[in-house]
Amino acid sequence: MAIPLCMFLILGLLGMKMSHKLAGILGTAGMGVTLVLAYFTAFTYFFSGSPDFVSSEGQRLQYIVFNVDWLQFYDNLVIRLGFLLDPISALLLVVITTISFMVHLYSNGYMRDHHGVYEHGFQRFYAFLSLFSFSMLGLVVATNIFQMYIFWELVGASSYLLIGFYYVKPSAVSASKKAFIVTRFADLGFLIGILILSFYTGTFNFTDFTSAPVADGVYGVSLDTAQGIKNLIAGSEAPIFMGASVLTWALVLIFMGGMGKSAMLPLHIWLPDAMEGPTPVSALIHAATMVVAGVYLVARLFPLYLMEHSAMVIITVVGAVTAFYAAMVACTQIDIKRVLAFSTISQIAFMMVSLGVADPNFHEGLGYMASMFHLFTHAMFKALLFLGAGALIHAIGSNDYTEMHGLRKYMPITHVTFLIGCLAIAGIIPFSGFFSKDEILSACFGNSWIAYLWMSMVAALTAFYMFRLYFLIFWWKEHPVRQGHHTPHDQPWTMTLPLVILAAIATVAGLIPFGNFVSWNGEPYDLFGHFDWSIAAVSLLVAVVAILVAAKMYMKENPLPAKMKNAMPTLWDWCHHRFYWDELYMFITHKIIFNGICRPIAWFDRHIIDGTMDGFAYVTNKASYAIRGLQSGSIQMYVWIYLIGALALGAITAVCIL
Amino acid sequence: MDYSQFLVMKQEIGLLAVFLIVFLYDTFMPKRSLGALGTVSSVLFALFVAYGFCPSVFDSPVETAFSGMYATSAVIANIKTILNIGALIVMIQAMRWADQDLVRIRRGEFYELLLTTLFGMYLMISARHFLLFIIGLETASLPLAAMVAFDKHRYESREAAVKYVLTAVFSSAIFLMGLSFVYGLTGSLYFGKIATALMMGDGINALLVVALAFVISGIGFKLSLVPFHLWTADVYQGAPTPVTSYLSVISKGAAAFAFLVVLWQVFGCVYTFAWEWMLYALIILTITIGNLFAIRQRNMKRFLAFSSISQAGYIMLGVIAFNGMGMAALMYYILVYIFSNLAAFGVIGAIENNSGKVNMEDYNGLYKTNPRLAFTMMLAMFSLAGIPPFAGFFSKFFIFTSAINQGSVAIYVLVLIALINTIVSLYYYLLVVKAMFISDEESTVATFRSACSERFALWICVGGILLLGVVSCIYNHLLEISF
Amino acid sequence: MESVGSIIMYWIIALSIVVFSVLTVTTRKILRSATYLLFTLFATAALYFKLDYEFLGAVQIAVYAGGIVVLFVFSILLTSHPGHNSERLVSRRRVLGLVASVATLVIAGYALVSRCGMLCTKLPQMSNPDMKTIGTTLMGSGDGQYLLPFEAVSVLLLACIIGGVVVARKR
Amino acid sequence: MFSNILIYFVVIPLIMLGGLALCRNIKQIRAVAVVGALALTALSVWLLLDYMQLRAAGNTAPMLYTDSWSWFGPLNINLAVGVDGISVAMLILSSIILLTGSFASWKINPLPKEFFLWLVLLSTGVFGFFISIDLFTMFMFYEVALIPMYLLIGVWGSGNKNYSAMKLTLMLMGGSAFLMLGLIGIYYHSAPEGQPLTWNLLEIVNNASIDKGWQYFLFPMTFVGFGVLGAMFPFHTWSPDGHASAPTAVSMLHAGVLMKLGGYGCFRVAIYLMPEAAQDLAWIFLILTGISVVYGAFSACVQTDLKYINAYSSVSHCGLVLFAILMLNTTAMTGAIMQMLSHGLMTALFFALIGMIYGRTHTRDIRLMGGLMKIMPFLAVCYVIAGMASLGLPGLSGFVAEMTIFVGSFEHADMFHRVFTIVACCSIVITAVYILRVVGKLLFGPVQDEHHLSLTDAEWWERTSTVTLIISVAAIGCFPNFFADLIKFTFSPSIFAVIGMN
Amino acid sequence: METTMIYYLIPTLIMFCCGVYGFLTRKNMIAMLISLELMLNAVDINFVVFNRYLFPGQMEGMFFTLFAIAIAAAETALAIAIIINVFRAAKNIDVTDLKKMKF
Repeated sequence: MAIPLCMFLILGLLGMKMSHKLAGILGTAGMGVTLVLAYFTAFTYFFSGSPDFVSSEGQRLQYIVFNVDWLQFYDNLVIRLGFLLDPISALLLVVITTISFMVHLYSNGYMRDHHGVYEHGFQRFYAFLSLFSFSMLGLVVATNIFQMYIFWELVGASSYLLIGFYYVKPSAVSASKKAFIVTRFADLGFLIGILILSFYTGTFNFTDFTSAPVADGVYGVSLDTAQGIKNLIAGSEAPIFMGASVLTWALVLIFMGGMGKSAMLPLHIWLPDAMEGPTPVSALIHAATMVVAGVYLVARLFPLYLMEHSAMVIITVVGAVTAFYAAMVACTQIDIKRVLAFSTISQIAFMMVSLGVADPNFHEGLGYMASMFHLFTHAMFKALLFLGAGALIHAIGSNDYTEMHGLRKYMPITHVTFLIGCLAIAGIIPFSGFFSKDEILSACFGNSWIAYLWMSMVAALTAFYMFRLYFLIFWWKEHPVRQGHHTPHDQPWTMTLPLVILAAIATVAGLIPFGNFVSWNGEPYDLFGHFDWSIAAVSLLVAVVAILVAAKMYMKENPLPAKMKNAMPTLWDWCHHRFYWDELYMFITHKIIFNGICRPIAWFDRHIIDGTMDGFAYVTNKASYAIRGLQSGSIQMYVWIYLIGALALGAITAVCIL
Repeated sequence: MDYSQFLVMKQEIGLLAVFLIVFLYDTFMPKRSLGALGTVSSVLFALFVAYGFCPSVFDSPVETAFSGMYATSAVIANIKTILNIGALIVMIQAMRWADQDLVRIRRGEFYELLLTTLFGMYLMISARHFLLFIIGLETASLPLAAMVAFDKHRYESREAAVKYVLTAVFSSAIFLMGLSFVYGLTGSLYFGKIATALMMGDGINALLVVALAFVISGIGFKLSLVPFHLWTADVYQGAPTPVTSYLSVISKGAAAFAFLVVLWQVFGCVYTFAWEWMLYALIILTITIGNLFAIRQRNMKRFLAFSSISQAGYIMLGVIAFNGMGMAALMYYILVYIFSNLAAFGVIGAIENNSGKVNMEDYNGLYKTNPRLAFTMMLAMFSLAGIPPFAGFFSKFFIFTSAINQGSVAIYVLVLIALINTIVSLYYYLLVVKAMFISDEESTVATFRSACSERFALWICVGGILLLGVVSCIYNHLLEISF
Repeated sequence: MESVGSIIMYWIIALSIVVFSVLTVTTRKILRSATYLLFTLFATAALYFKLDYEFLGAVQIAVYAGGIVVLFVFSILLTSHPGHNSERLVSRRRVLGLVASVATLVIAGYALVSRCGMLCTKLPQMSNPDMKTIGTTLMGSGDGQYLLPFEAVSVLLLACIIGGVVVARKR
Repeated sequence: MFSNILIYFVVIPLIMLGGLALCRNIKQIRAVAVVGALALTALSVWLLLDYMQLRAAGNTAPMLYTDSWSWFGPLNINLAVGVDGISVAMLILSSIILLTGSFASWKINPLPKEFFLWLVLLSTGVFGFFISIDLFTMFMFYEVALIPMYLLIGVWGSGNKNYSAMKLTLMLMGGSAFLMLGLIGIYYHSAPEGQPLTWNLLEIVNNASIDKGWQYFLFPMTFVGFGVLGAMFPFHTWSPDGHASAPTAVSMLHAGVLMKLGGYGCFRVAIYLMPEAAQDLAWIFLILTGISVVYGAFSACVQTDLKYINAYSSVSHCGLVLFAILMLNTTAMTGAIMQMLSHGLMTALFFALIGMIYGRTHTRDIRLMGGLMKIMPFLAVCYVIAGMASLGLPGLSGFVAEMTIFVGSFEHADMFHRVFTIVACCSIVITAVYILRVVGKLLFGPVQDEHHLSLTDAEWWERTSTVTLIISVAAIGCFPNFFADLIKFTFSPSIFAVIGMN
Repeated sequence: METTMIYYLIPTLIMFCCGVYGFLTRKNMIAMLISLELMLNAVDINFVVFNRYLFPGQMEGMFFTLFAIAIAAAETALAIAIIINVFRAAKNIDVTDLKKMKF
């Protein structure tokens, strides 16, 4: 983990002096080493069977590799920087390093133009990438919630820097700003949540949080290290604030942080705009890693959430609404990256829903496992899709698929890998998405049939819009070769290799017996034993139907889409404009916050507060002017005042005293 | 008859001796040797100042003469020495002015009058009998009228003299009226006897209050306390600059100390009944109105007049403190004030003598043409405003400390008002600094080299401003000898 | 019980003091004003005589009436042009003057009246101070003797002479 | 007297003053300034190490290196010195900022000699203030530090400098008027009846003889007195104007160090000496400071002048300092001191950068600039770092300080404190808004003014200045526990035992 | 009828007030000085009366008056000198002309 940091420092400080190539190689090599280390770590964790990692009953334990005091608030309230290994962090380590390495590799090609000339700020780009990888790794291995917050912020900042990589472009600048501020706002909730939680528990440590509810014994599992935290959190004397227990407040606020990072409604608006960044960045940050941090956060604190049913409901509802909303919007976008962005939102919402509906009493917490599984598969295929999109964009020079069409012949590798990605996300057997999504649907089914129907519908929409995208890019009509525009072709190996690798993973990842590795309480979980074929079949059917519909509409150039559009103009309009969320936010920030609060305050400050201070000076001056008549220049007036003064002095004193 | 009693009055006699020598020198020496008159008198006076540091004077024991009509002690000797130092600086500063063609013929009289008024102040300070006090007061103020009228060719000087003499006489009439009431109440004019009689008597009554008001107004006139101050600005503006500086520091300092003696020794027993509240009112009025007027002034001398009015208000805080600390703080304040104000007047005088300019606009950009003068002026302004590490800060701090030592809640309020007023005063002092340092306009005062005497006097003042505060032994000494 | 003569004497003195004082400040001719002042001063001297301070009365006549009034008359003659010696008073100024003087009268009068016990003192017996006593008092240094003020006032007079000369001489 | 290390913090500037007075040309002036500042920095670092060593050796006196020399004996005024962790931290901060400020004003014009004279006089006051434990000398140095501002802004400033300089001076002096009354009042209640009075902080604390009624009177006096310098709402208005008009180094010193005098004084005098009143009256000032935190941030959002933005941001951040101090518990107070350090450094960095940018573009209006990242990458990167520090990015100092404050503030379980803590927390979002707004407009985006394209990047002295500051900011951000421990000792056992809290 | 002290003090006070009135209203400076003399004279009488009635055994009041007369003479002389000085320059001794310096 230190390696990316070093890389960041080296590249950041010395980058200017370095050649572009060296910077690229250094960055990639550094990431490669990290990748190997991460794999080694994960492998060791899962397979070594050491008693540190696995209890005698086969339960996977949380293992703290090291933990140094970083900042001490109180005797027991300490921010430590440490390294926590448990199933999900090991999983995330693998995911992050894999994707990150792919992206590093890919960027070597992407960040050049067609003549192999490096883009301006190439070293900077690698520096930021390394910084991001460092922060993300720090986030996932965090031993305590505050460490997580620290890296959470760092992730946000590096995301800001990367989105704003093309800083000359105003749209990129504003997108980066938006991303940062929106997530910052969410982090405020996170922070307050942390404050509440830590105040009542007296600790930041995850291990303390997670072991507490378990110790309660409600769920039939008990750990020896029962702690008094439980009482503090939810005991009979648990403080109530505005009708909800403090724990609910804390968890909801923390979830708010997750909402921001994972772009849940209504804090999702930054993600589509964030596509202004270079495409590899979108792949790394805004598809695979950072945006799932919110899911990861909830998963981390899952035992706590379990204790608060209302918080779980909130998560489910938010996730479900977001999933549907994003899917709807994705159907109408014309920018391929935006489509992918909304699809990301939708998929993450899937994970959230999955966590929300997870119930240890149903299939032993299937939802949790499903969520993590989906996280893993989604990271792979979404990165694949993004990188593929990047290849397209690099080839065409535009984000807009109306300028693409019919590329299948020109870019075969891209075509195939993209197709695999689409199949995976649509949930077609045997691609990875099928398995993970199916788990989620199962979990929903276990919760309530409404959730199940709802999510199935979203799944159908997913398949539809992905294939809409796919057909529009690669089919629809022949590629119009315009004057002065060279023919698009596949990209150099640095770019295609990651595509191929990721495609391979996306194809087979679904077959991994995931439940063995990750489950909510660490005990191995037999995934296939719980596999519900009826649900799988239904979802498969739904997906296939959706794909067929998409094929019907977009395979060949035809007027059907336009008809559809005209049939439901309002809906289309709303979807196309993302339900006017951006406008709403613009209204709130500009009209209300800026014009409604900031300006009046600034005015108030200048005119009222400062005016008061100036007013003192003014009054003094005026008074000075007003009394100048005393000094009239006439001796007799002087003497008169003198005499009256003396008499008044005597008279008033006499009256007062006597 | 025991004429040996005169020997107690060492300083008065010394001063008269200097006066006589100067007088005789002026009258009988041939005309061509009169050019050295300023130097001669300054040197003589300097010797006399030095005499003030002889142990017999410096640590003078408490002594009275003429059956208690006259008293001296270490405190009194020291305050006289303080005044002497100020007078010496004024004399040195005045040399250049006195050598001007239009004044030269009268310069002997200038020094003589200066010395006699100083003698009058001595009497005021040492007097323990109201007759002697009155004579001292008149000796200290009447010849000053003649000094104010010294620049006969200037209209302002004449107007100032008339204003001064008429108000002075009027105020002494009021003062005497008050005294007659006091006499009627107590049957004596000795300070000690009056105090005893007041203590024995049936306490406070209307007649005493009115008498007290008249007495305070009489001395307040010299101190230019509001509302008895109205002559001050016009007279300061009109008078020749050395006379103004003399009026503003020495005369004021002596009056302040005499005021303290009168109030404490004569009316001490009616402190809380009568004059404490009168002084509250006077101090607030003085500081506030002085400051308010000072804000608008463009003429430097007039400006300093109002500034000195508000300074008088601060000095009065030492009186109201009514304890040994107050006395020490008052003396120390006077000492510091002498140096600061004389530095300011020295600069004004130097510039006036060279270019005839006394308006604040003329000081614009002075730092570019005359950096040293500007720097000195700045020090003076900072010291007057009470900015550390200059002496003015210490004097202000100590006088506030001594006042608060009195302990009542009212005194906190009073000090707070005074402190808020220091901000106003800081404003106008900074205006001068701003004109000299910040203003972008071209200076209208050309670069010049001031006369030796002026520079010498300014160096003394600067030294005083820088050292008086930091060197703690001076204040410690004053506090030690105060009662 | 005083003699009738003395009472009549008192009333004459008191009335002339009041009348002439008022006339002094109200007459429009400045020379007349000086003359009324002279009468007032004479009346004052008479009052001193009546109170058995003959020496003081003599000094009053000699110094005040003889010296100061003459000084006034000279300076009036020096500074006023014939026919220009009357002045018209502005009414506002008159009001201010009246207010001030009445205020003084009221406040000082009230202050005095508040001590009515003191005010109703009858004239006690006193032997006229003879010249020898006055001389020793003036020149003595003991309690209640005035050598020091005497010397001091000489300095004052000297200073005033110097000042007067400086101011008044032509150059 | 000269055996005490602390006295050299005043002696060295005085020697510098003398040296500067003798200087004849700009090179000598720079040499004197830099050598002096370096000496001070070295001294403060040495002091830090020595201090840590003494503490590690188990020295638990509340103040170390204490010494006292009689000055105005009859008034019990001494020249008493002593430091604890806070003072040491502040001394380091001051010396670093003086050093970088000297570099930043490398090319000051006109009258370089006078400029450095005043600057050094100002820092004399600052150092003197931090080493003093005698109320009188403390107050004296405090005022010494204030008055050079007037000339520094007036002569070398820009814009509406006359007005700003006057306003700044008068308002600060207004504060010190209240302060003086408060201090004298404390003096007269510093010892029980019959014992000699004292100005010495430690003795006053030991005597603990200021009764509650007087505390209610004196606490607001001193707190407001210092609070004015700490830019407490509604007495903050000198800050935007003053900073906007001040020259670079002065803004740096003023925002970086001088405003810290306020916070330090609030703690050291108002709260330390009058804990009971502090506890009872804190709510009033909590409201005020809570307002200033949010209010400053909101105001900063719509400013267009770079310096105004920073000035309002300082209002917000310094408000947080006072806010935390008033929370009256170890963690929050530690956070407050760290925030002082952090704000001092990053604000100095900001002002240095703004000065450098202004020196090139001759405008501070963000609407007229843009794309500076392309033109002067070094400065722009530094600016981004400063901005990140300001909005509380982990790894830089701002985060550590703010988090400590928030965690500490949250210790109060009642509604009132909670609400205000959350309000204060909101400021981090608003801070992000205005910082990113500036960064976006100023550094990113297309170049607004063609003339700017010909501008150059930083010179070596400017680089020295900024890099030093950045390293310091990062040092605090990365190793906060070191500083927290340094500071915390002051708060931990002794004080709270004495003042009966926690 | 007994001429008690008040019989002397009242005319004296009236005299004093007349002096005040004159001083405040007259334009001629010499007239103002004359009014001042009235005031001083009134004070003198006060002293004498107090001395005579209340403290017949001593002579402080009387001597005070004696010296006050001397002082009054000196004051008058000096004031007249200054007035004459003004007259020389302005050919006029109207006090209302002397208000150039103000505010």
